[in-house]
Amino acid sequence: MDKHEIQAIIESLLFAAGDEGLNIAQLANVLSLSEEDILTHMTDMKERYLQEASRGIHIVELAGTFQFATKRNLSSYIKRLVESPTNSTLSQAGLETLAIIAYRQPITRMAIEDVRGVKTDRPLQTLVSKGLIKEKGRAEGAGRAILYGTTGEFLDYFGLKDLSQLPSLPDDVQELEGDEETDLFFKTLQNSFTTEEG
Amino acid sequence: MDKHEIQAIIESLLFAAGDEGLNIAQLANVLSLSEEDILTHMTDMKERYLQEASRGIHIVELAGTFQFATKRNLSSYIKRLVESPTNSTLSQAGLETLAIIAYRQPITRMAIEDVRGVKTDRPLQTLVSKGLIKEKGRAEGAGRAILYGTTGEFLDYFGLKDLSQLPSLPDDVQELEGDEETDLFFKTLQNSFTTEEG
Amino acid sequence: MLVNETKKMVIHMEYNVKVEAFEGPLDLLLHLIQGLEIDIYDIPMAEISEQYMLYIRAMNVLELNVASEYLVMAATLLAIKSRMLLPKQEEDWNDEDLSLEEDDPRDELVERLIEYRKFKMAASELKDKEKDRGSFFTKPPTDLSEYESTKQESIEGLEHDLHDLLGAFHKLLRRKKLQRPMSTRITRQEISIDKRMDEILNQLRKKSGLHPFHDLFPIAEKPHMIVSFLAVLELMKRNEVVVHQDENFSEIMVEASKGVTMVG
Repeated sequence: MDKHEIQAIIESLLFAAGDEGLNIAQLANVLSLSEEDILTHMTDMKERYLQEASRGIHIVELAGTFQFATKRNLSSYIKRLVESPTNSTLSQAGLETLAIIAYRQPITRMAIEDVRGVKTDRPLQTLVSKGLIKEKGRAEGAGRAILYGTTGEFLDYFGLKDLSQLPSLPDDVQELEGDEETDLFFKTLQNSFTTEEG
Repeated sequence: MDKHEIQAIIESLLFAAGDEGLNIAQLANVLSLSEEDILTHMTDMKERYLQEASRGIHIVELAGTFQFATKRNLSSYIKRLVESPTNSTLSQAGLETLAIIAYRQPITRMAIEDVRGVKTDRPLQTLVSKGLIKEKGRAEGAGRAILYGTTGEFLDYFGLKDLSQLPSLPDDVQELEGDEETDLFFKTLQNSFTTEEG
Repeated sequence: MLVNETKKMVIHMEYNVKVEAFEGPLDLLLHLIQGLEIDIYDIPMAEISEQYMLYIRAMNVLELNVASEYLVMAATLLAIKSRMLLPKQEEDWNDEDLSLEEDDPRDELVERLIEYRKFKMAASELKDKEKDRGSFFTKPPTDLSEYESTKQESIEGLEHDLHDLLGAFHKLLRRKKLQRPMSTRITRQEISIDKRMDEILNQLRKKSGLHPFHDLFPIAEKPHMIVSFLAVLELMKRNEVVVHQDENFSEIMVEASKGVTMVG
């Protein structure tokens, strides 16, 4: 692999990782390169992204992970995008969060983030302030995390009589999720018996 | 704004929008440029990303929007970091039903069943719940049967920009690719009955 | 005969799965036509009917549920076959045209087969596209809520329908997630029954007396609940906890057994 190829791979990996970012070890692992090599490439790439005038994103390093972010000086355009009249919609993040809550309520922020794979504080805040979701109680246990659920406004907004009118999800979604849990259950069960007998 | 600056802004906007994508109108609006100008830049950028060896991402058109996506030839690297996707591929019945809807929309269940020669309730249900098709109105007449059509999710699912990108419907006789196993089955079957009767 | 029958059954069972792989009578007919290398525009009805009936018989032998569509088609095939055997109508004075012109009883069937075959091919092209779509990855939208002006506090002006909601959910499910050391995943996988047993015992001993059963399930995630449940069962078996219930459906109460030493 030449330098260009390696950096193209790194770019695609960082891109796909999104807000989660990747650390040196993960990159080294996927590329089968040493961490030193990766670090050299990262330094080179960081510099290159900063220098190139036609690039709107650059590499930032946060808590040991590298990720792409939009360049700070372009933030006024992002703001325009968010506020543009063509965008009189919830952000995709908001819509996703709302969908998860609608189908899986009551649900904690952590559980939502587990499904989405990204932080969800802000979309939650937005949805609460728009009155589409609200606190429906607290999860049991130490953290006593907030449980979110949809509101009456939510039903009005989507023209639903009640939650049972939500379109049904495909069977395999439920099956898959079920399987994972059942698998874990049986694994745990099996282990517990093995331990006992051993 | 010079060309580099504009393209940097577009890059940052597309990056931020992620798989939600942005259409020409949205980009033109945010940048206060004409749609023609945006189109010129997009063509230029698409080409540039493809050509540059050190780029791991490129611009794709999905469901009427521009989005960044990783380059196809790098997928093996990304798959090393990716969890197995949650949903399975569509069944043959689902694909056939979807093909009929895609090319003949809006279309009723009855009309689909006429083409397939079998009941199609279940595939339809699955496709609706997967968000690939939806009700597009009602047929005139007594039954007021539901008319089905494809969705934006359908385009995204198959990597299409719009419906015009569907491969043209094969209009005539080509040999369907043979299926050796089934052939073997019939030969065996035939022999077994011949033997029996002889 | 019996031996034959048994042998036949064995052969059939092996192909059982394949028998059910046809998408319907049209699919089956297309297969037969191709297998017999027949011209689709000039189908020998006797031959195709025979083959088709063979298939239906096989399904019966296998005691598979023959869908009614297959039987309807069988009847159609036989009807066409017999119509072709009928002596020619007398008013048709030109004998040579008969089998060629629009009176051919096979026309409608051929039309249906050709129409169905188009979509069968289209379906296989879609399948290729489905596969190709799996070879490139997009990213989730960046969370842009920080750019939203805070005064936007109503749902006025928003335009979504249920389909957007469902669409968002599907997009999410389809999104390939990178494996990452997400804290929740790790803690979830690391719960062992032994550890949970220790935790529960400590919890019960901290405050003597009865504890509500549901207090032992602090984390509302299934895996954690399952492990907790198994831990309680194990502790019961070892007589390290005692469980009380006053009556059916009343709250189950748990307490640590007295005079048992800490588990190592």
